Amino acid sequence: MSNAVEITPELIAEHGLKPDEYARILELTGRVPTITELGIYSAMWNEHCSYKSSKKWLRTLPTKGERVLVGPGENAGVVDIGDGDVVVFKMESHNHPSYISPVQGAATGVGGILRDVFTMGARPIAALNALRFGAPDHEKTRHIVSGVVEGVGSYGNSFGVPTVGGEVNFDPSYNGNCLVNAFAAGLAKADGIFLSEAKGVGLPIVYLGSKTGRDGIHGATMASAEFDDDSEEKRPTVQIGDPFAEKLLLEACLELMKTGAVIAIQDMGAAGLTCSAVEMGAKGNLGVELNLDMVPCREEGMTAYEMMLSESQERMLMVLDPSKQAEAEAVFEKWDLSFAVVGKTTDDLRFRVFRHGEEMANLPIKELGDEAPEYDRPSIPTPNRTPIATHDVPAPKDIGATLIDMIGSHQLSSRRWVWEQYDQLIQGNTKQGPGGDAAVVRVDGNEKKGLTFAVDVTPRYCVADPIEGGKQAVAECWRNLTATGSLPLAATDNLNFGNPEKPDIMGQLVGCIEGIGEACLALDFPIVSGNVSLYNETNGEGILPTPAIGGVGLLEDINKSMSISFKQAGEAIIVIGKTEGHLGCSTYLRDVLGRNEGTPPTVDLAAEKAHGAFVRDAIQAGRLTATHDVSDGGLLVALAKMAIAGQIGAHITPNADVPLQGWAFGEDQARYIVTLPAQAADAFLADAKAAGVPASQIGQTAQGDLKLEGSAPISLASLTQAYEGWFPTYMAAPDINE
Amino acid sequence: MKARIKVTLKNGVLDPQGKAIAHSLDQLGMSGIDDVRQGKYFEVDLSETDRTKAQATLDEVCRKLLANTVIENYTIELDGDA
Amino acid sequence: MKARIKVTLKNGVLDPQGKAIAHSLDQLGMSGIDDVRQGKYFEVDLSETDRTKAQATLDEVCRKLLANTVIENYTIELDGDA
Amino acid sequence: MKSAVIVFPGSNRERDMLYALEQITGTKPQTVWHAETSLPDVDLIALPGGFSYGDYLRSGAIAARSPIIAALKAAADKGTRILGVCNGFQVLTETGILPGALMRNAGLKFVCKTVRLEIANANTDFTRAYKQGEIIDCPVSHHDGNFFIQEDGLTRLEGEGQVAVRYAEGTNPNGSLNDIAGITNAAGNVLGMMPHPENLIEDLNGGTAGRRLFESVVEAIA
Ligand SMILES: Nc1ncnc2c1ncn2[C@@H]1O[C@H](COP(=O)(O)OP(=O)(O)O)[C@@H](O)[C@H]1O
Ligand SMILES: [Mg+2]
Repeated sequence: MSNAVEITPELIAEHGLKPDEYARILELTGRVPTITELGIYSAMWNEHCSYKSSKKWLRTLPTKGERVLVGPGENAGVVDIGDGDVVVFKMESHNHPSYISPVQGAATGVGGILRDVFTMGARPIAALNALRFGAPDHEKTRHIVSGVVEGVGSYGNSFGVPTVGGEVNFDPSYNGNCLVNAFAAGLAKADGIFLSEAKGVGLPIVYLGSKTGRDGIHGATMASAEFDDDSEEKRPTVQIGDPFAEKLLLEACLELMKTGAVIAIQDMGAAGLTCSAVEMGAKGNLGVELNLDMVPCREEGMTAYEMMLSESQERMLMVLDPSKQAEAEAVFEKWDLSFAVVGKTTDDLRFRVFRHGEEMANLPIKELGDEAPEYDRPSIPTPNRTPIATHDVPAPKDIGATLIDMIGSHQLSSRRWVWEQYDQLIQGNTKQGPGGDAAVVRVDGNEKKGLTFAVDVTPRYCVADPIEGGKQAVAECWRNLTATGSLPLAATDNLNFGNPEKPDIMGQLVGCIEGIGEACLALDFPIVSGNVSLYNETNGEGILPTPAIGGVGLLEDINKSMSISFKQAGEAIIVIGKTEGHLGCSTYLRDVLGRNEGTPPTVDLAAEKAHGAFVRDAIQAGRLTATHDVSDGGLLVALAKMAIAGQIGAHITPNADVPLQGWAFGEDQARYIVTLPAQAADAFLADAKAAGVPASQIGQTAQGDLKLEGSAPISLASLTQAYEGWFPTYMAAPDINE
Repeated sequence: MKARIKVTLKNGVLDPQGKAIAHSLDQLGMSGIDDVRQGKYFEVDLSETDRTKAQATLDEVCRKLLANTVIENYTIELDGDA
Repeated sequence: MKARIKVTLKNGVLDPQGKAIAHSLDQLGMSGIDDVRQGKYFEVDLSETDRTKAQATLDEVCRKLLANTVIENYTIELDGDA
Repeated sequence: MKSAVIVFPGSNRERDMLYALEQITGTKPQTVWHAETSLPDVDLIALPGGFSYGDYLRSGAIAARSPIIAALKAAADKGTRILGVCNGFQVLTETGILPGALMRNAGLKFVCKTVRLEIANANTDFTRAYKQGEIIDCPVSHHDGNFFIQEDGLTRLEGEGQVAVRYAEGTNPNGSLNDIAGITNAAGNVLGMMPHPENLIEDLNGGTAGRRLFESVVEAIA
């Protein structure tokens, strides 16, 4: 394909460019763009790279804090954890590719986020994954679950990072559009952070990693006959991950960074070479000139267009100090990676691309990159719903049977089937992997210090009330980190929504961001990185708004971290926070009674903060033996999970002031269940009172079953069987491709 | 009846395994090998004796279980085929 | 020159993949398939043009790397073979 | 005790192994890159877990053709203690230093969990700090741990006491023949095992039973 292709309106549309955007292109270019240029614009100005629909709102998020060294805008956020160490983390989606090809889509999603982290100079130490699938009985769901989990596992396991937590949810709104949000965190030295901003004119731009093929080049453009006279076979647009190559790339990059040769570095993610080169130049206020003849290619006859848009994985671009080039080459060779000098920085603020001596593109770099278009899309706030009173929701006939049904359901059952396919232990620092409120990982090389990680969001709340839902996502994540005893430091977000061109969807986005911002501010939990994924729709139906929040906490003494399991019989069980029995939008209402109604619980951020601080202090003072936050399913579900985890039962007296269904399954926020030695209970309750934190003892742990005063005992064995049983039973059927 | 099925990656799809193998052969000093692509191979025993029916069954098996048709092609060879 | 290599498990060697496929077929109610054995398939490009030499090279490639001869057999087919 | 850890491209538990060896022996192990052709004079050579060469072709197969392997074979013949864990075990079978093969897990899935391990032979240089028949909890984390060997080989392994560790009843995670989790060579100086003792050495790991495997070697060479 030569550069002489005629630019037609169809072609422009196929590149996802709107007429007004094309008008702007004509103005910026000063002429009709070449096909290569059109491809470059489409890549840079699409939602994924430019954040054109969300930028305005993202700017409202709190991103600063005492410990924040690098906030949003780089490959990942950087947060100070003391002793000269920093934690580097981010979350990113790979939704669409994972639906098309679950194994490869999920794998390359994990590969991409790991690359974001080590591009900054950090060694990845933990991975998490937030997964949303369609209804379990939808014909494609099982195949997608099976493939996504395999993909997530295969990449992280081979690369050598422990996968220590995540979420799995099912909802029909994801039937045609699963969500795969991958989180990764790494460890670096505060003085060893690398950024993407190019510095210095005339310096070599070096390509490192796997060779470039025709992977992932836009489906729409590839299908177009003008571009593809090779008619034998429609080329798949799926990228294949090569975790082995990525592991080599990691080691090579970290070794190279130590030599002092790296001036700027940027991984090639979405829109590969285009995006990485433009970002490096634009951020550094420099021009970039690329000679594509030097790019290591896997396939023959690749055109400039294809090379600029290829999404081949496991590749990096860097600006190197020319005086250290020989040293750098020795590292590349040791790790057997392809490398080449493919261009240089210039002072003309132009992005120029050459192929076979011909100039294929010559564009203004700032307008492509950090000055890309931005929209203020119309939005309609989500209408208020009618609240539901607790006593208007029927009580279960048999509370024990209902609990067993709930805990054995697709929503609340154990995800062991998933995480047993993930290496949770590698690197030897995992104190608590999946199965608790947050993962607990020791800071490598440090005797006591630990980091905690969690990802959370409750989409059914977000759809009912985006602002409260946004707040709740942050609060739950913060609470999960707190429940292990850690101090939440900062967060990353992954905003998954439908089509932003629809005002109601835009209203969800705006509302959720508002709630997230408010909660982050109130809880001192700044957003330091993130990712937006829009147009998650099938047949015109958007997914539930799903703004996933990933959080990181710090434990000064990892030996004091808490887990959720009951530790021994005879201990006091205390609930922190008020139980009012809020059942609107609850799991009980939706999944047991089949009613998708009501308003979500309100999030009282001051109460969250106070209750969290009280629990954290108690943990750090060594007063508690177990802690668990109360979320989906309410108090009784949380108690059951603590009992199952410890294989110890309890005697509980429900609070008679609240209808039983509300007491058991209400989802009031800002609550924790804690256990402690019985003789310490009174002093603890007195301290809570003094601190203005609602706390009440609801019973004690006991050998045997889970007993609620006034109901038949609920068998611990049955609970365990139901809880562990759902996933393996569901996945036992064969995995069919189509 | 016996059948042999080959599943191969489509053109242009990255083959990390083939790449690693070719590289290893190079390191072992076995020159003259320019490229290796790895696929899967299946030997199937069928009780079906009707060739047309056997072919249809195998086709379904390939699409459902043996090949990921987004990235792979497959070919079926029944006993007696060339 | 091009060559195709098949690597198959020896008789009596356990084949977890084949077994799992057969089990899935059973669950899917796809009757008529009695047994599945999974092997590997390679497509190799050689710069060698002499068939005898190519055969010898490939034989070495198989013995040294592509097949674990403790548990696997291999067959080589050069372009132009039946 | 002096030790060395061989690192292949794609090894990923070498840092775990280096850490465990240093913690337990008090001496920093040497790291040996796969492209080298000689091994230092040490008491124990460890092959770590991971995905050497991405586990492409067959787990351990490409690593087993590395330049360092000739020296490894010579060390094995000479009686140097060699420990291969997980991918290290796979490399040892691929080199022929240990018999058998590690096939895909029977469930076809990667499996990471704690299993119960029975010390099937407490008379080896790697297990002497355990009691015969003792059962410990130990993590596994692998995709290809399904040990297979032809019948005569199996008879020999069992007859000669070469099965060092076994998955305790009901916990075989991968379909291994006779629940085999780890075997030694006939001379007893080489152990290959799928479970990860190097991830079971301090309280943070939820147990310390893995230490004794390394302590056994320290004792054996003393
Ligand atoms: N995809 C996954 N990968 C790893 N761990 C997971 C995954 N999904 C769930 N988990 C783990 O299972 C446990 C229960 O998850 P969840 O019910 O969402 O916890 P919570 O309600 O406390 O946030 C958590 O420890 C979580 O980290
Ligand atoms: Mg959660």
